[in-house]
Amino acid sequence: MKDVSISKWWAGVSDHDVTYSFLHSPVTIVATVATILMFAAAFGASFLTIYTPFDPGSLELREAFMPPAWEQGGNSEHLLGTDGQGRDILAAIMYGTQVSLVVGILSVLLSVSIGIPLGIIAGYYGGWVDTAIMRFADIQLTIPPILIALMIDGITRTTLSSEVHEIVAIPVLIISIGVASWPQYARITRSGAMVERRKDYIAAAKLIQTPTAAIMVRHVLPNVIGPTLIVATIGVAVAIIIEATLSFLGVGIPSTTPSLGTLIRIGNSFLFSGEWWITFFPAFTLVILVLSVNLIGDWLRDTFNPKLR
Amino acid sequence: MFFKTKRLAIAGIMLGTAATPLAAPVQAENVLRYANVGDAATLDPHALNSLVTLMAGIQMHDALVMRDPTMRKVPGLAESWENIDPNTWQFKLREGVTFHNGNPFNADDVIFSIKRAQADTSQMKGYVNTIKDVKKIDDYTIQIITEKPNPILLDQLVNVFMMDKEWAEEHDVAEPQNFKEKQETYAVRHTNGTGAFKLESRDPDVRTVLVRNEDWWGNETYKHNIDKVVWTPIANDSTRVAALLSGEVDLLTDPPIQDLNRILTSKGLKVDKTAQLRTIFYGFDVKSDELRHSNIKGVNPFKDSKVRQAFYHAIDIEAIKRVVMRGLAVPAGMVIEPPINGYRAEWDENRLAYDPEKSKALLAEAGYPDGFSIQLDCPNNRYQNDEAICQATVGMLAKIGIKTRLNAQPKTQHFSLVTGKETDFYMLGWGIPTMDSGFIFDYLMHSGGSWNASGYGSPELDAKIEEIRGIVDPDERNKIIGEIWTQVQEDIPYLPLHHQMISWAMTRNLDIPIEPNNMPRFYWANLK
Amino acid sequence: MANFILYRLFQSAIVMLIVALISFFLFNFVGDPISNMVGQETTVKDMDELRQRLGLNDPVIVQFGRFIVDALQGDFGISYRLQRPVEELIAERMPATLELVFVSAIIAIGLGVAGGLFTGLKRSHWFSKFILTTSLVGISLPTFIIGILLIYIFAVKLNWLPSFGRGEVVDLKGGWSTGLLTVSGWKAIILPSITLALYQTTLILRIIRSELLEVMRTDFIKFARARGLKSRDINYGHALKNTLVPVITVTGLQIGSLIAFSIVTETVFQWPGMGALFIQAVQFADVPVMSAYLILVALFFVVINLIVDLLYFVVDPRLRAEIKN
Amino acid sequence: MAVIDISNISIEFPTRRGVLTAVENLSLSIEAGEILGVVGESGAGKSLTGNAIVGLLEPPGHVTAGTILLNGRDITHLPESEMRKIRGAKIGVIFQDPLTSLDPLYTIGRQLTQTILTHKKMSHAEAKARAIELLNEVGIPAPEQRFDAFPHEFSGGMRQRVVIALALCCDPCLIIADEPTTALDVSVQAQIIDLLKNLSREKGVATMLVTHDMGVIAEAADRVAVIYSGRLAEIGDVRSVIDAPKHPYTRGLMDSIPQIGQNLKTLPNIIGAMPRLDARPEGCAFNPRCAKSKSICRQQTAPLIETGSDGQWAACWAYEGGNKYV
Repeated sequence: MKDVSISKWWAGVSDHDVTYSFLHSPVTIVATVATILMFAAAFGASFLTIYTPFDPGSLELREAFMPPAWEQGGNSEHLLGTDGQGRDILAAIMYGTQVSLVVGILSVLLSVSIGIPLGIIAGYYGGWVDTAIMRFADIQLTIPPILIALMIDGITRTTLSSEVHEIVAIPVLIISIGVASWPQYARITRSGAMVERRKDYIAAAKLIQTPTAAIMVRHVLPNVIGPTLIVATIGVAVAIIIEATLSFLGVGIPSTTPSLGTLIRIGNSFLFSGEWWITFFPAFTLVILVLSVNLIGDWLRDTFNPKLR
Repeated sequence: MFFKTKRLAIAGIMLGTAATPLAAPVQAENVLRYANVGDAATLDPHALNSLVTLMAGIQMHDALVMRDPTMRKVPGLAESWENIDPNTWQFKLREGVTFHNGNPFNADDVIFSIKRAQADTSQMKGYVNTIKDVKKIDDYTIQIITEKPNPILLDQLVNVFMMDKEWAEEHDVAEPQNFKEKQETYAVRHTNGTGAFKLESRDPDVRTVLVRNEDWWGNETYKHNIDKVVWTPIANDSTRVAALLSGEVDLLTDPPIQDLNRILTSKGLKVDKTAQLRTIFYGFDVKSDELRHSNIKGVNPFKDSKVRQAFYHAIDIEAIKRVVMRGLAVPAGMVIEPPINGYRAEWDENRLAYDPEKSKALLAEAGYPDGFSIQLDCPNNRYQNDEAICQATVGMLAKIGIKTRLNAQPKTQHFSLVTGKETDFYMLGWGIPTMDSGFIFDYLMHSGGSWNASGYGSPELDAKIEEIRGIVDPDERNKIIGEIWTQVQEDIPYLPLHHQMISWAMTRNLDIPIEPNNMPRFYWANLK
Repeated sequence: MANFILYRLFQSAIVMLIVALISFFLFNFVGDPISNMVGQETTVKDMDELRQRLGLNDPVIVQFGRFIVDALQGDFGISYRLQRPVEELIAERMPATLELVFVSAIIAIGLGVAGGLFTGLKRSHWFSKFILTTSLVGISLPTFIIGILLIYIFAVKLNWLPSFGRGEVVDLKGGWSTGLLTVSGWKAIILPSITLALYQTTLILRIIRSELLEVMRTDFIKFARARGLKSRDINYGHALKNTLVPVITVTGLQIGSLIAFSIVTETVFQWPGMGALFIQAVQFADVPVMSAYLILVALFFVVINLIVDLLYFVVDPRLRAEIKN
Repeated sequence: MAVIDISNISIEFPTRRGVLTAVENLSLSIEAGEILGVVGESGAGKSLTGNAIVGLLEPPGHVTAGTILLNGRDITHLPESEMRKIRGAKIGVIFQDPLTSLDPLYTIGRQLTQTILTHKKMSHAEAKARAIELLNEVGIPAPEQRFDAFPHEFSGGMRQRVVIALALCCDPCLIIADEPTTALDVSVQAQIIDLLKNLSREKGVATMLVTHDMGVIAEAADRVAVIYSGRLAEIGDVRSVIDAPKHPYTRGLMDSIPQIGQNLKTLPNIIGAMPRLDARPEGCAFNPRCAKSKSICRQQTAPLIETGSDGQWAACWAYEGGNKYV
């Protein structure tokens, strides 16, 4: 939402219509509020909770497996209960959401920052440059991101010691997911760039000998970035799911700095033993987070560019 | 929810191309559906010394000496035996026994099998390394000659399975599979033993089907009614429990302990428990001059027994027992269990108390008032809740100022760290198949012990350990064993945690004796 | 036409070559293959000999050539973890995965097309809105959560369906084992295939809907209506057929994704397929299995893409004309 | 009796900012064999009127008042199933862009026979014969061979002929041609206009020729209706309207009389632009742009007033004394 409003393209759209459409879509409002709350809780975790769930020294094993506050045996100090190590579930979810969001957003930023330049170059130059870039994108697009991410993770796991791997796990994951999803952004940007290329103002800019790079950055980019950002919103949701899935499979985020997916994997072994809250709340948070981001993305797409898929 | 276990012949429910697609139920079969966490890595009975491999082997093979459900040694393929002189044992073999392919069993097979277990590529060498020679007296009599008197030969032979010489030669498997070099041989996926079950089909990691051996000599002794065993390894804990809860399997020998309550409260299911012959402990590297993963350089803090004591006092074993183990563990002060020769209750029941303040004081005394950092190597799929115990430990150590990085990984990788002696601080569990302290001394207390990653040991201790290998007189032997333990208990190279409990979860209509080796023998089972 | 197919085959071959190259580098340079093969006692001299014997001292291009020749003959080396030839492992597990993917694809295409048509043609029907909302929830639910949920409900709580495995399988000739000939096999495939199909169903549903909405706005649909054609003819004859090209593309990609996503489903349901094999290979750094799996999946994708290309032909006369020239 | 007789229809679009009246109180009729040109700027409501006749208004637009009579039968609010039978059979429609009017995935033969078989009971072979006859009629050379061709194999002009054939295939009594020539080359435009003219004359079909090209009107139409901002501004015999336009808007149009092929996107001789539907001024919609605007013009909409004996009517207070159309 906010990043979108920065772009010039936003200005081209009637403010009035956007606000109206937003205010008349209760689902979007709820989703936005939920997203803002989750962002706030995730990034304000260190202010909002007294617990530091991933500092082992602060854990009390004797407080493990406490149910949520409203259940018998629950305690208002641990609103959503504790897990098998005595970690406060609510705090773990807040920090876990932070990891999930960071991975989701950074990996999409990476995809976008690979995809947009390549897309603009392909669309602007056309010819063999276009063919080369887009053929490559097509090939990569046929392989699902999750598989590419798994491969990259598998390779780093093989080549790095476990100690180093743990340190670089999050960057590796961001790179894996980021590298795996650039083609779709390149595609969208390219089609936009192809349209812009033919416009008069570009010809004018060329006439006064504006450098090509400047034309791309100053003229083409602002015109193609809008649709790309809409897709990127949904991309964040997809990236969060990929991260959670990899972590669930045990090849993603290590359990020392768990993401929501890791929390679900850990909690999953308590699914049948009655300690449902350990896996339920992280899973619920993940679903709500992804759903909210998807809803916002859907709304953005419908409002600004109904033709996008 | 619970069905009477379906024992329809598979052919009966197949919708094959047969003329009668849904034929009337063929004669009911008793199918025992068994699940555990992981498959046997090989079916070659001499290639790998691991619990699951032995468990698979024992269903299809017999040894000369076997155990009954109370763990007593009973005749197996040997009907009787006697100690002719301290170094010579004579065995009378059971007559009329045949292998699954119909070949008769005789002395040649015994000699072949023992030699095979002694081969370079065998990992069962430890059970037969005192044997100098095996002599054939006649077709059904053999003599085993040991280098020195071996008080535990019979206990060792329990794990040495008899193979068919002709079959092995025919299929070019006279040597055991070289497991380390990832060799692939016929024996990895095929068996020909004399045992209670024949291998019907094998799909590694997926499904192994065993069928009753109608010609088994033990069918009289062990009256079981199992016609078929379907063994499905299920790695995922939740899935494994779900399979039991939904009635798709009859027996789990490694139910996740957090789910035991839920299993107990499910209709038609029961849980049997017994103390296991396995103790879980941490090992310290007390030998290296510098730790591999620590901020302390140039000196190894673990060499200082105060540091080891500090760690000991920092472990809240009761909390681990209650929370992580759900009460299913017996806190230990010794790394062996009550039935083992050498065990003393006064040691085992008197752990160093949980006392973090004392820990801090000890660390300060040792010169580490602010603690230091280490790495804890831990398996994550070997012992009950292994990773969770280690995680809890990380928290407890943090409270005394020790910053611990947890390196939890699958057992294969973990064990290669331990046997490679490349670890500073690690979790290990140990069980004693021979029921004698000598076994653990050889592996863990002798400075050359193959699993002694702590590097613990001294020439005096090594000498004592070597000495008892040849002493047959129990009193004299036990005296030295006592001396060794006294030293070990004082030095704390290993920080004992607890003795594991075994729990088997199963359907109520299954009757199978639970035993402390955690090795179900399906020929002891009965399905109602 | 023949030229086009040849061209496409050539393109596919290049793709496969690139994948094989990646796979080759993975195999040979990620982790030292020698130290993975020998025990600790092996001497440096022995290792050099082995290196020589395996041709690891040859120029890289020669090694790559050998790798390709081996791969073409189905030889991918020995699994580090299971000590068995990789091609054997994969051959054993392929039927399980392909059957799962096949059933899931049918579910995904069936439900996706039906739902897409309904929501596309009856935009304002309450049920369309319901389907769309549900489908968004479907996209937002990670596969593994769906799987766990289904196991919990249908296997544990209701006890209707098995929670793991393939049920009874029948060995057919040619090394293919099928679970689709037994009742228990069918029961076993229900939950995993639904889990696997759900995400793809929603994607296909949404693409068909949005394509349909777009086509319904086109002049030729307006013109068809202006000619008084029956709505059945317009919807299913003209509109649906015109959505097919993008839908075929997406569906093709999605079927490919099913193979990749089966990794997750197979893990949750303990389904004995290639995906489970692969995830174990990743965890154990079993490089030969990983590289073989990569090649195989790429092969599936290439084949699916070829089929998609051929389907374009059948559907769109403009393409036929383009290729002719 | 007129083939089509529209009286006082209004078309409204409910939107979130209130109801937009896109067409207001509009009346016109066309006799058999007659071509009525309907002219106006983009968004004036001429295409909507055509769509309203065949019942193809895009929701939420709908006819809120008035009646549409087809050969005397009221078809204003016929249910869709009834309306469908009229479309294609009684009324043929031709759209602006022949390139996009045909389904690219079917042969033109298939599209023709499908339409014929939808409305007429005949065998497939008969339908094919009829289709070939139609193709011949609209001037497609070698129709038998072209029968199995796909739309992309035709040029633009040929495609428009196919579209016309499709509109004609069930002998309709009314053809609504919505900008049939706009997308075509100038030379082809004339051919298509000729074709439409001939068909109308020979078959006695009533034709509603919607366009913003005055040249086309001058060339083809018998009568012409000028629409401004959803209202009929002037209607009358084509020569009278062109030679002596009465409504100030029409006059403005004629002053800037374009050559054939030039579009009426903007009118250089009239200041300003047509108001948006939601900002239509009180009174006559044209008054802000009208040089002769009086006070009544700003208060009340002018009715159609007869300005001469030859059936020329204009909605302008300047002719206040004349016969008013009710």
